[in-house]
Amino acid sequence: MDLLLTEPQKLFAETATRLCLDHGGPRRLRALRAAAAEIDADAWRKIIASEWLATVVAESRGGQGLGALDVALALEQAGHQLLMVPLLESAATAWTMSRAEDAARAGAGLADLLRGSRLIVPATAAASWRYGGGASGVTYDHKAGLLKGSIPFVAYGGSAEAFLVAIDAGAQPVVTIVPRSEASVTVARNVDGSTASRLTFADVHVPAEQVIATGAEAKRLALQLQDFLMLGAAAELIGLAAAALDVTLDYIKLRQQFGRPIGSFQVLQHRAVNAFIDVELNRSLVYRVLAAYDAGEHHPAMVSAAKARASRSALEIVRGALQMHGAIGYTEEHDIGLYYKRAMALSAQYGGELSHSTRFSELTLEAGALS
Amino acid sequence: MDLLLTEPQKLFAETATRLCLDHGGPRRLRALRAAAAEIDADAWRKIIASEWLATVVAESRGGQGLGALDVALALEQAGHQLLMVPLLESAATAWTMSRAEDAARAGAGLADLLRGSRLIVPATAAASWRYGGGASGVTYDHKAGLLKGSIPFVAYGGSAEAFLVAIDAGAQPVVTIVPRSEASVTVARNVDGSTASRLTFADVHVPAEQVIATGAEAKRLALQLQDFLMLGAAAELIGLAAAALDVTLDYIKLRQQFGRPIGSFQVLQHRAVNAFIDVELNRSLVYRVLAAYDAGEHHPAMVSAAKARASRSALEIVRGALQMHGAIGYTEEHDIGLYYKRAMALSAQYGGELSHSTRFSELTLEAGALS
Amino acid sequence: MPSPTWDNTTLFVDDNPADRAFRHEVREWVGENLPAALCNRSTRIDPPELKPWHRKLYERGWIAPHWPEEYGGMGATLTQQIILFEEISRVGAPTPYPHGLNFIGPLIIDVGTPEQKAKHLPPILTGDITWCQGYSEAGAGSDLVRLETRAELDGDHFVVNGHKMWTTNGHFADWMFALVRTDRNATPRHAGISMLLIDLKSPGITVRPIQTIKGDAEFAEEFLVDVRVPRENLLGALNDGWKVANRLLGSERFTTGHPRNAAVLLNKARQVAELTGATREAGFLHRLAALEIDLIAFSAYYRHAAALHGEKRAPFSMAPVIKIVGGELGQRASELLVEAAGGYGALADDMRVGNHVINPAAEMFEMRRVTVGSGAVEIQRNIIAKRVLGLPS
Amino acid sequence: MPSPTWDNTTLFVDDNPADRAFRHEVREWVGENLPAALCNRSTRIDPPELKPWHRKLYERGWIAPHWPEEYGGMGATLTQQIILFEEISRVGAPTPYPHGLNFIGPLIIDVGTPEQKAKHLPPILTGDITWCQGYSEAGAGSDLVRLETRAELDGDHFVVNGHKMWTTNGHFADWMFALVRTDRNATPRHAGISMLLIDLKSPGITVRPIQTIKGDAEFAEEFLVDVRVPRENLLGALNDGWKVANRLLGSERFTTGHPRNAAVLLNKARQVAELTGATREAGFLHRLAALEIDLIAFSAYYRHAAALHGEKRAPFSMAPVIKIVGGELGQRASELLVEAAGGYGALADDMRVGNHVINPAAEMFEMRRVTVGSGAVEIQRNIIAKRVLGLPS
Repeated sequence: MDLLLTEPQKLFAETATRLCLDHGGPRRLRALRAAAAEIDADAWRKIIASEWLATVVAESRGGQGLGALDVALALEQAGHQLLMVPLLESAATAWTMSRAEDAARAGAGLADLLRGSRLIVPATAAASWRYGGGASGVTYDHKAGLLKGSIPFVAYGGSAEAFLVAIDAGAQPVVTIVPRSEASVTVARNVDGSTASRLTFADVHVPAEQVIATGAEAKRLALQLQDFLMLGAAAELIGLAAAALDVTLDYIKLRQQFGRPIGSFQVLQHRAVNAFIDVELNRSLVYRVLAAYDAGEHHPAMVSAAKARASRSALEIVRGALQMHGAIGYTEEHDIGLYYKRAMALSAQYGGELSHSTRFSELTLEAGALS
Repeated sequence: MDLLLTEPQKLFAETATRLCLDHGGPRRLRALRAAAAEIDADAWRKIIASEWLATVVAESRGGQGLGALDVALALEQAGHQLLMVPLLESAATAWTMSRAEDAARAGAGLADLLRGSRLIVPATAAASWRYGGGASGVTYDHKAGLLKGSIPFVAYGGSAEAFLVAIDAGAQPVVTIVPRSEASVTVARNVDGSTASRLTFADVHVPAEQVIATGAEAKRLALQLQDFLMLGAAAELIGLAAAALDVTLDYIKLRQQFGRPIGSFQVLQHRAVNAFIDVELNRSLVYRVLAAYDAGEHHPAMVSAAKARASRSALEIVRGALQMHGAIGYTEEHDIGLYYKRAMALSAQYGGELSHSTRFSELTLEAGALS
Repeated sequence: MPSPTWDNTTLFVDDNPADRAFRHEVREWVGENLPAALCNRSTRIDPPELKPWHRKLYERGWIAPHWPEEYGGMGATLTQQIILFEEISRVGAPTPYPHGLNFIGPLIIDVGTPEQKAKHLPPILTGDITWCQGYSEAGAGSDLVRLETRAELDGDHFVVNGHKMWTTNGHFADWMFALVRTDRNATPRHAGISMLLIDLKSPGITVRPIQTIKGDAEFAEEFLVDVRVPRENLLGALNDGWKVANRLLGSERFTTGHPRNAAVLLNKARQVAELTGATREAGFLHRLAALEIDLIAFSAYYRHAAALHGEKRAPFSMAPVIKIVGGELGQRASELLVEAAGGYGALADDMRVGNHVINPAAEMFEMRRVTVGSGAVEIQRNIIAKRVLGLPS
Repeated sequence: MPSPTWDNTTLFVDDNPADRAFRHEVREWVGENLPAALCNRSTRIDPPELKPWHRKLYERGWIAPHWPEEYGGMGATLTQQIILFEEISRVGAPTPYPHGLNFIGPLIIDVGTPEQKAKHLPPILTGDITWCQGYSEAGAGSDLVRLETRAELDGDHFVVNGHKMWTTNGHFADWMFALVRTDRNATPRHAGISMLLIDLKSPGITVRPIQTIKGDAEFAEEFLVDVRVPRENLLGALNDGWKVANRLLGSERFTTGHPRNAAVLLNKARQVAELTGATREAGFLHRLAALEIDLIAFSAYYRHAAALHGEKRAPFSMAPVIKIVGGELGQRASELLVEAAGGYGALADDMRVGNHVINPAAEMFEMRRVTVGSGAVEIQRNIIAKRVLGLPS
């Protein structure tokens, strides 16, 4: 459905669509997987050159002063084309750094990030967000400047040159840059070829000049950073789900069984309609929440609603797609499996359906006035 | 599916089927509702005369020494024919009284119950079973012989001449007869014409000779009584669901839309198949649990599984039935509404789906050895 | 960082400053003028009881926000129409029935003759005349091709014979707009249908209420035997009734499919659950969260669709999607309400929760109606499958 | 009153005393003889690795419980067959592949010539010969009417040309039993089909493994070009292949559709959830309870069906119901396992939980296979709709 975008947004969305189409797609993903590459370097260079990261940086800090919604337009397309680039993670880092009160602290790192010379990805509890288990097990000792503990499921940890460690829980919140060399990084591979890394900090000393924020500011930034990551992954999932639905619709219109295209069977038709409705609703939801996020008016429960629903629908759609494809869908050769596996990774990343529906309950029940 | 019954059981099931067919059915239910009658007196007289209650009474106490499974064969048929009789409640009372260790205490009351001269229905926490809210708010002071508090949602409370009050919770469990005159009874009407009564006991003195059991025995009997009620309601729901499915199948085979019977549309076919499978599974489940109950080997979690699933399926089936019937199903005149309303009452009675699925979790998690 | 208050009835409201002022004005006026007896009823209110409230809205000038000003409407934007609906329903007040104001009124404005406009529009606004819609028949619910009621020209009158069913408020109505067959040989079959305006006091008409499963009479059936309808009561051209009926722009979907219906039910479920202890059950909490999340998604879609509709850019799929999701969400919410109520959920009568009186079973039956009859959700899904997704027959 | 221990893998077991003794005997023997390396693997084990285990079962006399004793089987009751399956799978050991033992073996026993029996049955028992089933083709999965592989008689040989696909273990197999078209003009179309036993070492056969989504090769495709198959390798009568294939009694459903598959997955989900914290989520608890309750219902149905089958009184609906419920339950359980695992659920490699190593994603992909291909659940539902419920086409 038409998103009622501004003219510059429309233009950006078109550019993003073209770039992702040119650089992404199932064939490209297979090549990356064969090479065990975590990042599509060509696509990423192109994105850096197109200055997409600058969209989320405030104008006062050299950016375009747009918002999370704008970069989500590109994330949706990246999801649609199965693109393997650290766009969400880099944008979230850039957003956070450019919003630190003390501009000087973030300055150099931010500039490096924007020009693609240093990949900095977030390391937060959101990476493995789970109700009750949300605390990532990292603590920061402000006086000593020491970081201790470990953070699992960090994305693009194989290529990152530094991490934006953001701790919102506990008595001493912090947002700080930690160079890769200071952390012990264990990289595991996901089913879709992406990676999940565990960072371990053994009493890592954080020099004051690397600290972006502390105290209440750090807590606020860390929470906003996590909301950004959840929303961005939701946007990517929407593109992915829409693409899987398209592939499936094409297939069931052609594939014959019992002398008819299988897409003429009412049960499959209604399943496809439900998928279509879900994609429509989730698109409206994610972009409405993004608009509220950019306006500084979002309720965090909305973020969990968006991620819970985007995760659930994407998985349902790829499951349905696999089933409708029959045996052919079960082969490595067929592309639908790529969508399936990407959906598994993205739906778990930054919290899955059940975790977010519990978080949603907690946030609305604690805040909720019963009318 | 063939239940692999013994010859006497088959014979009894056939008798029950015939009696319920002769005395029940939608038309009869409408007549009862018009007369605001809670019990079908004709059918009930016939059932008493046929000595169905004696099935569950031990041979040593003058019964037939059969079990809950046997009476469930009749309950299933009662559900099928929408019969309004206190069969489950009377059988549960008879079962409990005949299993008291002290035969003398239950003797006279039991004989009256069996010959139909005095209707005694159970008043237990199971009547409004709800997780956490299970305690019915009644307490028994053993030394003073005083009963205090109230029990909601007692079935057939409008006609009962006495109540079998069974308290399993708290420090002083008790199972005792309380004459109607001793309790304050408020009768409310359910959507299906059945009733739900709230009993209130204002320091009711219970003479020792009315007490059936106390202490550990009372606790055991009270829990078994509640399991009996839950399983019996599940059996009734299975008959009800099967009948609603039959009515719907007949309808969709005939009703035309767009030039075809609506039963030829695949979406409706699959919905009917799912209903059929649910009825099949639930029948196996309920009778297997009943067999275990009669053998004294059942796990209480199984009872909750049976009631949760019977409640859920019955509601799903009547909802589907209403929808498949279209506008005609929404009229008072059409019988499907009777099944719908009966399903609402029976599925809530002795605990609904969500309450029992929580009880199931609690019971299996506390008992469960992870393999 | 404390979270802001969560209110599931105002999700994604995006009034501009003028809208906000209008919302405030409506809220104040409703508070002062709404009869308390009409508030928060769990069962349907029949048209006669609604008349004084209709009249008040008329006198305030808010009865027909979507009609052009020249016909006595407000010429309001869709957002203003939605605001009116929201502020009226916010306090649990009923909105006027749509058959005159939303269905036949706009059709008469659109294709009616000057005489038809002059005669019929004013009493729709005042509420003096109640209309009902005569489309469905015993054999033709979703499937109007099978329409059997026929009208034959005899001089300057049509002679109508047939049997209409499931007409909401038929037994309270003064007039009925009906689809009738005027050419029995036309192909395709719907090309032989015309739209007639029929005075229900005409000789030859027998109206009988139909009792519903809820225990009230919401529908009626009408037997028409040699009913003479003046030729000037033909709306639009002869044999053009199918097209006339399909001219409705669908803005009425925005009130009947409003997410608030489900939101209010979910709030009731939550209150009842506190009372019964269902809030301690994992199943209840999970279903509540799932429904609240579906509600927030639907609310986002709804606002988005309204904004697009306001700019005349709404896609074809919008109307069926709102019908499906709004209808099913309300049903599921009402089913959760019944489940949360436990034994109270099966009671025929009201229950008291805090300051509110509610009747879970009645609410549930009310919601069942949404997906019954013409335009049932299965058919809406068939429409999307074919017309939006391009799936083969 | 403390509850007895809850064990979801032994629900409603109803062994008689002799069965109990047999179960005990099997359990003890399996404990002593099973190679540890075969236990609890989350991915498929290819036939070559399975051979020594097959051989052990053969030597113990338990490889073919359902075959008559005269052919080297046990002539066992269905309960004993189920006990063998349960005790082998209880410790996470693999059961032998069914294509020789359960599919073609019983068919040869049933309709084979003495020569066919003498030649083919012994090496199925010993495990020396691996069989695969050649039914599916690119265009004919669920829909065998569209079978295109053809066999033409040329003297005392059939000449076979065609392309078989989705043959499990095709690239490990020595022989294939295949449905081929021997009369292209027969009506109905399945009347022109025959069953051939084909030596895969015959000239003209090219076998290629098919990589699956799981990353292993479970299936193969076979190209057959002018393959000469001796006439004595025809199983049953010419053009009678459809009937031959349908002679299987369906007792193999009782092992492939066993509720234990889902029970084991649910126990894994519970263990993983303890690790990740999912046990504190209402949604997880609710779904786990719902699945456990469905499992207990299915277990009851399963035991009931087995008892009926043992008495030859099983209804027609039994096989499709077990296929549908067993398949979907396993899938849903594996999806809950993945969800409970959170980030671990997306990992390509194994994870360690307590003493166990599991791989949620691999388990999930394994379960997806159940409802894929011929006999998919939609088709089973169509069969019940038509043949059991009598719904119209």
